[in-house]
Amino acid sequence: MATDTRRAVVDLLGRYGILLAFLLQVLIFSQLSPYFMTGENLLNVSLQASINAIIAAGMTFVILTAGIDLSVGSVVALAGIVATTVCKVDLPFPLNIGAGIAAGLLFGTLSGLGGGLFVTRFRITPFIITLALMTIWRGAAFVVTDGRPVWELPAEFASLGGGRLGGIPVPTIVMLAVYAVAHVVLTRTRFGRYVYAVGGNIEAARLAGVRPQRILLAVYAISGVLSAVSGILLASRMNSGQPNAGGMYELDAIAAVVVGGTSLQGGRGTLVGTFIGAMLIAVLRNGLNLMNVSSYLQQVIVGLVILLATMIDQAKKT
Amino acid sequence: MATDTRRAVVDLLGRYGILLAFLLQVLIFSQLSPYFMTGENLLNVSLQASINAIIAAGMTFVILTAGIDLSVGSVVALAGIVATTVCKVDLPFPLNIGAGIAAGLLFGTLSGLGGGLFVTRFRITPFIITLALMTIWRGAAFVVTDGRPVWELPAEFASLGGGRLGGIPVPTIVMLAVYAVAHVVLTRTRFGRYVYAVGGNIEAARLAGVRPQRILLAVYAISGVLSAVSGILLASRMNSGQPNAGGMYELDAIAAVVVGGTSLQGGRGTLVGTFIGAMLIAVLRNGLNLMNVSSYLQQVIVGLVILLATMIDQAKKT
Amino acid sequence: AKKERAATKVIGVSLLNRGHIFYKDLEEGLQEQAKKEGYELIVTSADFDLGKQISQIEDFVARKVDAIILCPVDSRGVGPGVLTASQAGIPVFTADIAAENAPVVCHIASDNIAGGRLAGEYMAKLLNGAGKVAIINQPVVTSVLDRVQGFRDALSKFPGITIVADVNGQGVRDRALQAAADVLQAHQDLAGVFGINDDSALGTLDACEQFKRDKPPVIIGYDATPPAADAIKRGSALKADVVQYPKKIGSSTIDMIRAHFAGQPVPKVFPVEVGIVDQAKLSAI
Amino acid sequence: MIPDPDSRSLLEMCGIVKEYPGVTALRGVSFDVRSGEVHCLVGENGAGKSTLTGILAGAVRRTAGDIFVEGRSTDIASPIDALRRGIGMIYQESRLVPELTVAENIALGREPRSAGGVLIDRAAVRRIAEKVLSDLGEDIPVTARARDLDSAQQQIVEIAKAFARDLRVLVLDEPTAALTEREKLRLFALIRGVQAKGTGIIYISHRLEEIFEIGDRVTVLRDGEAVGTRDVADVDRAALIRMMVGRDLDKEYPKEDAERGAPLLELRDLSTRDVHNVSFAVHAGEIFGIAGLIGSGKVELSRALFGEQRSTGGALYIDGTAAEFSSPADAIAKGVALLTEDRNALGLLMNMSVAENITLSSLGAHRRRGFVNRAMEQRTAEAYTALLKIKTPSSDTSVAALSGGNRQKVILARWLNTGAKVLVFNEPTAGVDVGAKFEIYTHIVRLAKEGKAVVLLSSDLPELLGMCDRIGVMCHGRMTGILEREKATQENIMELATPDDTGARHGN
Ligand SMILES: Nc1ncnc2c1ncn2[C@@H]1O[C@H](COP(=O)(O)OP(=O)(O)OP(=O)(O)O)[C@@H](O)[C@H]1O
Ligand SMILES: Nc1ncnc2c1ncn2[C@@H]1O[C@H](COP(=O)(O)OP(=O)(O)OP(=O)(O)O)[C@@H](O)[C@H]1O
Ligand SMILES: [Mg+2]
Ligand SMILES: [Mg+2]
Repeated sequence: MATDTRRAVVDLLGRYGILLAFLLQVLIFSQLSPYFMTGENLLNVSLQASINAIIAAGMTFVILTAGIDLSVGSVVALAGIVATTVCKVDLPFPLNIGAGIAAGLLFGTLSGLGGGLFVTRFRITPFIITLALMTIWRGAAFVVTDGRPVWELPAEFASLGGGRLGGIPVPTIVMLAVYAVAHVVLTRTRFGRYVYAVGGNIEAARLAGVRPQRILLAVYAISGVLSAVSGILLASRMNSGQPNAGGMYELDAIAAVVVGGTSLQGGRGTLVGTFIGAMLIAVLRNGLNLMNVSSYLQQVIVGLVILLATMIDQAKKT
Repeated sequence: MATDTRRAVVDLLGRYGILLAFLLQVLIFSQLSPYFMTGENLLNVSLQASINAIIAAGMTFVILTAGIDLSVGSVVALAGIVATTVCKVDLPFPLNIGAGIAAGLLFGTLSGLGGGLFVTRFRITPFIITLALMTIWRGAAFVVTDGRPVWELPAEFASLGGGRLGGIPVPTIVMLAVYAVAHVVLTRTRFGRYVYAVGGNIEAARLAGVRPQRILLAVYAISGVLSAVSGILLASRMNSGQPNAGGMYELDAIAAVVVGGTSLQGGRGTLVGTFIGAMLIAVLRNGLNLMNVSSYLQQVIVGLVILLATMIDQAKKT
Repeated sequence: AKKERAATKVIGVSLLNRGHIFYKDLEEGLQEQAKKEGYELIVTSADFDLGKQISQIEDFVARKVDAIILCPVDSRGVGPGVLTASQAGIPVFTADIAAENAPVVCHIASDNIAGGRLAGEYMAKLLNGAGKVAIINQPVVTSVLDRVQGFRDALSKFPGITIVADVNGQGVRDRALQAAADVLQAHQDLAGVFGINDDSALGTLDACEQFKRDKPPVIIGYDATPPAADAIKRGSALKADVVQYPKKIGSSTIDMIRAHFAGQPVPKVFPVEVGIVDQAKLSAI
Repeated sequence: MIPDPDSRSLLEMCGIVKEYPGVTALRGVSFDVRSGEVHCLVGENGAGKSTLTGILAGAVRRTAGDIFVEGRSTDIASPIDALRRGIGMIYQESRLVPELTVAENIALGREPRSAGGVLIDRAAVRRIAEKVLSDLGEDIPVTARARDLDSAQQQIVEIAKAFARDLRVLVLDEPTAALTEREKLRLFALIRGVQAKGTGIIYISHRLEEIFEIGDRVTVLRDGEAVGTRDVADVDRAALIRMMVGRDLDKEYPKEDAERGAPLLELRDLSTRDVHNVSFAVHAGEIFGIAGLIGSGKVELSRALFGEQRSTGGALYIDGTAAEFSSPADAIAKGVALLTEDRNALGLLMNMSVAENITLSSLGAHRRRGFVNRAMEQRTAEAYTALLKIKTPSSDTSVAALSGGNRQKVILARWLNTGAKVLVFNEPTAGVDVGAKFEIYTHIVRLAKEGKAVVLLSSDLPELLGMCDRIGVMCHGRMTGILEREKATQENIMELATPDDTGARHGN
């Protein structure tokens, strides 16, 4: 009986470990801070989570193939710069904004495809090619802007990231849409299945008739384009293209993916997990800010919580 | 005949690819800058390289087991703070310095063992536990120093990192000693062989009688203690314990390891490769600084060179 | 909690970063003065990340603080954040770095361009108007860009002085040390170095002392933190430091807020003096 | 080259050459398959069988040679090319995606899609998998993850994966290496089924009796060359062996009686999660066989002997003292060796050389003054490559470059070199050719004569009958009987191994 109960708890933890950790955290913060559970703050949290969550969705695809994408933060910055620069061209609204968005997304896609090409054609470890891209794009962001932000944008640009639809912040809506589509793609289409197959055993997948090259190219492109989406939303929220935006975003995104239960060895994981992982991190930062915890101590606490959440999630595997 | 020559070149590139890339780089810089090939500058480069190279030696052990250690930069900072703080206690020279060094090394070892424990006992992915440690130790470095450097150290402390023996900077000597010992350990001892075995196939290694838990604990401890060595040398060079020292050092160390031909999948790689990788990065930074290349452009170039070096090194596998 | 809130004014602070002594001191000035006034401070750090800073502002708005103090990561980009806050009826004050085109109640700062100019003029004096000079820079921070601009402006009046190197020390001592060591190799006859903050200047000093020169370059730093002041006093190659009064900036900011709460008029800009200190001045204290 | 005018050829390979750095695996092999025939391919380990068929399946790129499908020259550059032309292969080494389910693995690469044509029809995926598995008579749950299956079950899923496709040419590379008689018979039934539909089948096996059961023609490869093709009806076993190894093999099992000593391994009512109340003793000088169907608990029992399954009751005695192993290292230190059944996942270190793989479990003995002595290591490795006739360019060669059977010999060498007194061999001759099998048997007999206790687990009944002094039979995790050598026959082993009607099939 006692072992039965224990087993049930472990089972529950296993299946929903990260969800429980998340709910526990929400509970704690709602007790500790009267501001936490207000509707406005929850929208605020969803808005703050959106940037990292969108990147983490793309990162999930990459990590499922046993890869990694360290370039996301620099792509965020440069996509923002590209989008803001292009939308300043002399075109009537909404063409200018549209052109800016298209250019930003194009950059993200190309960056992803470029990285993917090096992984597939030249067999460069994803870690290294994306590390190189991270450095290169960051340098490029400073070179093209000479270190100064791009600003004096068309007024409408700010409404992308700062606006609301039916009371919900636009980035939150974009995030939900991204997750809905990505989840269906990953769980219900051939492409999604092949992502898992390539990550689980690339040689087995190849022998079964999957083209690993295409799958790998695609996941890096997805990561690139979603980073660009985040970059554009962020630039819009900042009403400027910032060359130093997105620093260390890769770590937050990877943390969300891994805390969400996706294996860095590839082949195993879900977008639902990543979503909860991203939310967990955002809630934590928000809660600590609301409670006026010193930023030094915040770092320590964030580290501990990531660790704890992963340990709870780990319960399922033992 | 032509194919024979081509084959020979490819073969050479394969075996010594990274070495060739390194020599090529040295050649280029010695042409471009008259200061590069001076004895004093070469000592300077070796001194600059030493901090990263020592960390990268430990990182090599970890990566050979298919792990990763993101905490190295924060360990550098905190080990420096611990060492500087302890050596200010009221003890006669050389006891004070000795106590400081011992305390710094002890911290590094404990940090490594702690990380290793989470990897082995709780099966936390190395990426996550060392990411958490990176955040936690960095936060702790600021909390314990209240964000201010530890200074007003005993005069002798500075000679650890700033001193010379027979004209050779002390950190350079320490680096060479670390590589000599680590190379023998890795290639000539049972422990070294087991490191490769665990990284190649942990389950097969275990069934063959290796105790993977011990090996994993040991490699993280090695990484921790070598990061602490770097941290102490760096603190000595700065004559102070800086809470913000060591930022992003993990990326430089991992780059040195991977550029040096070690696989992030584990089981394959050498310390000689890592050494050349670390030198390549140090020479690059030094050369670009000598030539007064703008820091923005430097980032772009460093990214490209890391990529190129890895591609040359990759030639052997095709 | 509600009752407590009615009694105490809560002020949200978003610092540029927390790794530098300058902001430690600024925060100390804020804290000391706030304690006197009985205000509660919520101090966060944006770590040079504008996205993060805007999130922090949003958290403050969600929490309905009574006022916000910003050290903007970017003068222009912070605009939407300031607007959000002031639309929610929360007054925004900026310290150290200004926000452009944004409804800020009052900006309290020392003038970084002027500080850079002071450093340049002092350098010219030390070098007697001739020699090679290097800058240990951190060209991703607005206030640093201003210092360097002021420094270059001042030196442009001295044709005998050339700026031969401008490298990135990332504003931290370990990276500055490495960058400076390289510059010293490239320019054996380097006469002067401007470190954009004290970590940069002290890192340069470390490099000079480890690669001993008969005639090391003179170094000028910025901020006059205790370790830098100490190095100046003991007659090292670090000769002078631009001194800001970050604590003063902090306490003045609280003063302006108190005045604003009390319904008194406050100026758009409240300047805090800067100066330059050398061995003579420091020994005099 | 011009294709053979024989119009019955479904597929024809002409002058196939494959060069690996330092090794020529194939030196101009020609080979053909006719519609509806089973063409067997035999040869010693490393003869080039897997390489030849791998080229056909697009898994390996050839160096030279031509392939004709129905008389038309065809370039097969990738597995997709091959599959598009209806050529599929069951690989010698497991090729499943560990994280995907059985059904997902079976459907991989050709997932049926529902109406819209975008989403995978998950119900159809399950249906297909269930159908082909029931044709095979297996009740592996289709929702189980591949990594949770044992290697025999994985082999079955591999087979199911191939039969779920509509193929014109099907290659089976040692499909029965881990299968027992029963599964083999079901497999043969399936083969006959597709054969009747006109599929051409290439069948590779080291179990020569199978050639005579299922084959129509047989081609012998030796050192990368085809030494001849015969109608199976025209050759006998001895002739086939002569063609393969170039000499006669007088007998198959070099069994000799050894002096029986004290019990070195004893189980008294040992129970674990998967094994229940097993008792037996193996004495010094004895070879004790263990038979059982897939899922009978055979593999789990071998794990329990190595401390890999926590005991829940009873006791294990090694050399008279009760033993509770904390880890494989501990078991090895106490004189027990375990050869695992899955050489790739659980045995070899693919990143290491032949020599390093051999000495891994006995490194302690290869040290001088605390350091690993490479010369000593080299000597050990060379001794074993000679002893077991391991075909490798050198002992520094990476094991990843070795053929399946030669990999098996490397791992065997590792355990022979530990000096263990109790040796548990799980399918020691899986994928090993007849000549080398004889060598391995000779060593097993030698071990017994040296006073060691040998436990031999095998799915190959003739091997057990030929080599063992006694045979314990497992069924549903219990040992249902122990047969003395004289009493052991294929029939009474099968009877003990097959659950009777009252025994629940799913019992555990
Ligand atoms: N172990 C591996 N690590 C990384 N990438 C691999 C690995 N194995 C295969 N790949 C990638 O998968 C590719 C092989 O896949 P495949 O040839 O089926 O793709 P394809 O779509 O047919 O490509 P092609 O354009 O050549 O026809 C390799 O070129 C490589 O990029
Ligand atoms: N990747 C590789 N690199 C180098 N040599 C290889 C490689 N794969 C196979 N070989 C060599 O090619 C030869 C033929 O190997 P192959 O696997 O075709 O043999 P096989 O007849 O299937 O043997 P087995 O019966 O043991 O499976 C062997 O000498 C083997 O060592
Ligand atoms: Mg084979
Ligand atoms: Mg292809």
